[in-house]
Amino acid sequence: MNRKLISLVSAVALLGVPVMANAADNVKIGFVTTLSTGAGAIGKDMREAVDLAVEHLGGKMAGKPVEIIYEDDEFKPEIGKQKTDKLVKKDKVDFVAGFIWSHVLMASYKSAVDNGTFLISSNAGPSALAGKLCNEDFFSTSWQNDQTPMAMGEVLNQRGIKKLYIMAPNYAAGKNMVTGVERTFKGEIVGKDMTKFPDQLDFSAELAKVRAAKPDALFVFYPGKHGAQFMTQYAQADLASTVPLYTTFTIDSISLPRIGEQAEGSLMTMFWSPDLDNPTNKKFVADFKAKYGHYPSHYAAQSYDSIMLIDSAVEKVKGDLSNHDAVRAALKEADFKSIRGDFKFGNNHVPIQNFYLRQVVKDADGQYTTKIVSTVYENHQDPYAQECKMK
Amino acid sequence: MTAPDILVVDKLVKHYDGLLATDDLSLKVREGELHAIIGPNGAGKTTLIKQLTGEIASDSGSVLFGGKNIHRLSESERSHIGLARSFQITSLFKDFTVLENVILAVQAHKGHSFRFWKKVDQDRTLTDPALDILRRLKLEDRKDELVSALSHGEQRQLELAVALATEPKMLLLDEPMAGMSGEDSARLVGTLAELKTHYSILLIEHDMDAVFSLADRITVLVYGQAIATGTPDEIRENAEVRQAYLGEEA
Amino acid sequence: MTLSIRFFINAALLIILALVPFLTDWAGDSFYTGLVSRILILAIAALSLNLLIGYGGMVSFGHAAYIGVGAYVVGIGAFHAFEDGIDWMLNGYFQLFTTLAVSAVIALIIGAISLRTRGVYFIMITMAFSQMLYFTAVGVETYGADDGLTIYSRSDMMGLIDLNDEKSLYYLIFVSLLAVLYLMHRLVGSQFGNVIRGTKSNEARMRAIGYSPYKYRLTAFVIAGIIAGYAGFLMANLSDFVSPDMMHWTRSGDLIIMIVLGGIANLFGPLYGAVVFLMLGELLSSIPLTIGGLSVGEYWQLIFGPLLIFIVLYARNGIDSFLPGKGRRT
Amino acid sequence: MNWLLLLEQVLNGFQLGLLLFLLAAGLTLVFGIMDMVNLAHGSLYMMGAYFCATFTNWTGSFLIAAILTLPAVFLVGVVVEIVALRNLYARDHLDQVLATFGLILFFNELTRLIWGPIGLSIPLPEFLSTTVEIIPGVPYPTFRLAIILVGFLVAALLYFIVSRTRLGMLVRAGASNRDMIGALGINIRLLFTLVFGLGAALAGLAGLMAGPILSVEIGMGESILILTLVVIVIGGIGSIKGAFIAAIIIGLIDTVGRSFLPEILKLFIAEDSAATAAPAISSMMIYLLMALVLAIKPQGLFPPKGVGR
Repeated sequence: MNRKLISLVSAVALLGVPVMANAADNVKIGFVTTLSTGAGAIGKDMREAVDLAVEHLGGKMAGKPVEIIYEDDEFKPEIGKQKTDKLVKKDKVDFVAGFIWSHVLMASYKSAVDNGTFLISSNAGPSALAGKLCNEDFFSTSWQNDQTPMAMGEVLNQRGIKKLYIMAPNYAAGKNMVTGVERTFKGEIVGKDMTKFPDQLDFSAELAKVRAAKPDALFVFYPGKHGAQFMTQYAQADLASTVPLYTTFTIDSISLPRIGEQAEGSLMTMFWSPDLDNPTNKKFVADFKAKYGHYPSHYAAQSYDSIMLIDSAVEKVKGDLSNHDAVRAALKEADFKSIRGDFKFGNNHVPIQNFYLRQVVKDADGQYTTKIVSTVYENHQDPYAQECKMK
Repeated sequence: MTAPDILVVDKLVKHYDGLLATDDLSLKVREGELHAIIGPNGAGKTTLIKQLTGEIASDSGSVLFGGKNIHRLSESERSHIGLARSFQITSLFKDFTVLENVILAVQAHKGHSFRFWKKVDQDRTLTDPALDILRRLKLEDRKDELVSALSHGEQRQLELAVALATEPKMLLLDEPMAGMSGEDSARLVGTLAELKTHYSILLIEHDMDAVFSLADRITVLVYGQAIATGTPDEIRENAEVRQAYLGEEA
Repeated sequence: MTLSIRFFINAALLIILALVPFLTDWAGDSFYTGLVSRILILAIAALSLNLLIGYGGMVSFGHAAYIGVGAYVVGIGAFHAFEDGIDWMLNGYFQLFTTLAVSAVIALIIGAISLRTRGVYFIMITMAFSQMLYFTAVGVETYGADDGLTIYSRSDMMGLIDLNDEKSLYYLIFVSLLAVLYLMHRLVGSQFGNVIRGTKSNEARMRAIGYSPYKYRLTAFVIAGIIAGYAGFLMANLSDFVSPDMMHWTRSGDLIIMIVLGGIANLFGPLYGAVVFLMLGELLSSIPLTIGGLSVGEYWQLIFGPLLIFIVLYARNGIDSFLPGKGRRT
Repeated sequence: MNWLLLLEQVLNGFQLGLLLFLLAAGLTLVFGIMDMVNLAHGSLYMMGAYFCATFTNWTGSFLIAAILTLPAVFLVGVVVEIVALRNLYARDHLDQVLATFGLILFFNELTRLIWGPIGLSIPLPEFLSTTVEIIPGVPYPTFRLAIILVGFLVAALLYFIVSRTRLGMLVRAGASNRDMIGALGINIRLLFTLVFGLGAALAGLAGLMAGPILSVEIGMGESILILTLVVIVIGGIGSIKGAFIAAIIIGLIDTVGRSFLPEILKLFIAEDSAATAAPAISSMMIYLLMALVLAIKPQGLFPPKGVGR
């Protein structure tokens, strides 16, 4: 609550009350995510994971108290930028993390790095920031957009799919997903629909086209609320028996409680799954479920990793954040136990990591979750890394 | 010796949903005369005014103004050749002051208004003529009031002032005395008597005392047709009019 | 102009705004310079929209499109300078001229068609055109589609003014705001403004006394579009970023809210509206109060929504009704 | 051209169109009679979906829930009308837009507070969640057929009410001459409240039928609200007939256009550019249509007589 008081006082500063300098012995982390609007569900999951991470750390990094400042971007780029500005200029945070959406990240990115504040993406992975526009103060604890569908392309090849139909929303991440699957899929693409974003209500027209095209499989990418919508309509169209579905980022732990029944058995690729077998992940998933009563999503997992990454760097420099270069080197080293097991950055500060094929199943308590079927890629690096000039 | 006709209406027709509002209506107004039109409600009087000003298009027939067929002219073009109109239901610029109302009308006839910088209220070429007209209609001391602050009678005066400010040759007045108190009407009759020395006037009015005292000639309209035209005395005597309009047995 | 109470309130606001960079320096908190810059830019856009809505009665629901157009000119210029090394595209005067020209042409086309309609039809057709521009921007992959464009170098004003300097940019914005305020003041009082206001008040009578309002309304539409385009030019330089989101119809809605909030047909209204609308969001969302485990700040729209209704129902001239003195178009 | 596919897309178009009609009917009535722009109409649609989801959860039956939802949304509509909107009829459109926008914010946040940020789902009974072979080889979801059926029934019912009953006469009179009904000595307040409630119930009906296919979400009202506004503007404000025809046109153009546009574009431009242009053009198609209609007929296709002039 303290910082909110400060923010009110600072508002008064406009009318002429000077504000005291921030206490220097806190580790301050700004976390920008979407808390209001329908997309608030994702933000909530991320915040829960961050809270859990801070709890696991005992509220301290290198002996200093950790202060997390959450900001709501309202799903709008300019609000995200304004909040980032506020975090770096007013709250003078040491790190800015979070960011679900690529367009919000792209808008906010310069505010943070121009100010010399470290920026850690806990989800958004636009190709520009992985490639040409990579920056030494920008890190990602998620993935680059193309990677997950590339893994899916491999899966489709392995399963002998010859004719593929693709559906994705017509925006940057949607196009990245399509490019990704097209990079690795070797068969024929018999149809491709880029649907209206974000307002498409109904996929009946596209599903009818899918039926008419008679493909061996359907690949879709419908994140967030569109995922639930798509899965319901896919089920109602009775396509499952003739055209099996393969997805990326369409079904997650946030939507599974709603659409688990329709989604049971469906396949997707991802860098992580709640059942991934390593000690950090086991503890994370178990404690998360105990605390919040539901499975964490990958958004939560990535956010947890963001905080743990920051912690590893703060520990490494023994809490002395004044040496920017030293902190950067420590971040780059990423010496921490990730929910994915070992963690390693590529030259562009995007993780080099495994990708798995996972499937929707029911757990012992009747809750829907996903389990790993096989490993598709080991230590995979995104294709844009070579465009990045950093070593 | 009669003056030439300034307005010649020939076989004007207007249908509304199968209803004939004006039916083969023909009419001539001489220059300098005050020509009144009377007739029961629904006789098509206001429709005629609207057809003359171009607010609604006629189905057939022609209108000559000053010898020129104005069929193709738009409403605003008709204003520019000297046809001005007052409205039956007061139609003013409500959030403007009295003076501003008149200035707006003066401005309309001083060339184009693509003048973006000079303040209107400091432009004597606009304010002077406007003040002149307000003086003529005895509204000068109310010039800075908002229209909403005026009495009904004053609003009717202003309605007339706005029409006059367009430097017309002919005034089409649609029931200028509608809803006025006796005192206000008397004042307006005086004003109209003065105006008829300067303009040709087509007057629609229900106040028969006013009509018969002011008009040079009167046309009686029934069901969209002109059944009679003549001097007030002739109309008073006309049997057909008495029957149709006054409901008397012949 | 008489020296009313309102005059002093307005003057006080302008003086405070003039001092913002120094106040924030003194407070050691430069965040507010950026925030106020953004508010003033949106105030400029709202002022231009108020020429249409407040004075002309033309409720355009697509005004944010011009902000987007202006911003994209800067963004595209910077993009080609950065990607293809075409340096002249970074020239601020070239960008400014292109911004004004392109927004004028687009406003002319949209206005020419839209002004045939009235009332709600006008609201909807202007929104339709802005949505077409929005979807065009979303569809152009070269310029980042919905991810938008990051602007790596601000407009190069050839040494006249350095837009990279926060204070210089702030004062450019502030002086622009003053200029637009004065321009509006002159326009509204001129013969042209008289026709625009008269047409809002009583279009039928305007025709009867000899006006054809269409060409005047179209001119107003184009003027407003150009000013909003200029606001977009400033916005791109302030935020180093453009995205289609700037043109979405909800952004146009925000501008309308600012105007109504500030008090319609009142010269300073849009400025007050922009300040209050944007500060209110910032303040309400950081209310340090928790009820039953729920942070009030996070549900600030639950308060803001009814507040809007309340203002409409009981404060008919928006903020204007709360300020002393009479604010009828200064 | 694939004729079976075309047929299926036409059905899809009708289904979307009829859904839009349910929303547009209420909105155009309120617009036409009370001269009231109600942006919060989408919120009533959202209420319909959330109520139905909750009732389905309680009762275990979609049908019972649907029957409970209609009066519930009617009530919400009546309360909103009495508390907030009643005082806005005499105001200009700008005030109405602002106040009802405030209502949208309020409803969205309230929904988030009550039901949480994650949406709900409405499970359908067995017989509605299958498909029917309308013609051999073309299975079509039963529930979508049901929407088409209900849509036509409601359209017929509305037609009957508007053209044959006293309420309908008042509604028609109101749309073309607002002052007249007052002169007839009708209790206008009650009439307005009733009409508003009816519009709300129709929106609720649309919401509860859209819920099972389009998912129940916060903000679901806004995206469809824009489509609905487009429908009533194209149809001519205040005209039920116009709303019906425009809704079907929009439904067909959106669905059929979306699915055949890439092929059509390929006839005129290179395949590559057709593939990139098609999604952008299909997104703006309805706006193009609206701009076109208004450019030619500035009062929509079927302006009620006497409105707007």
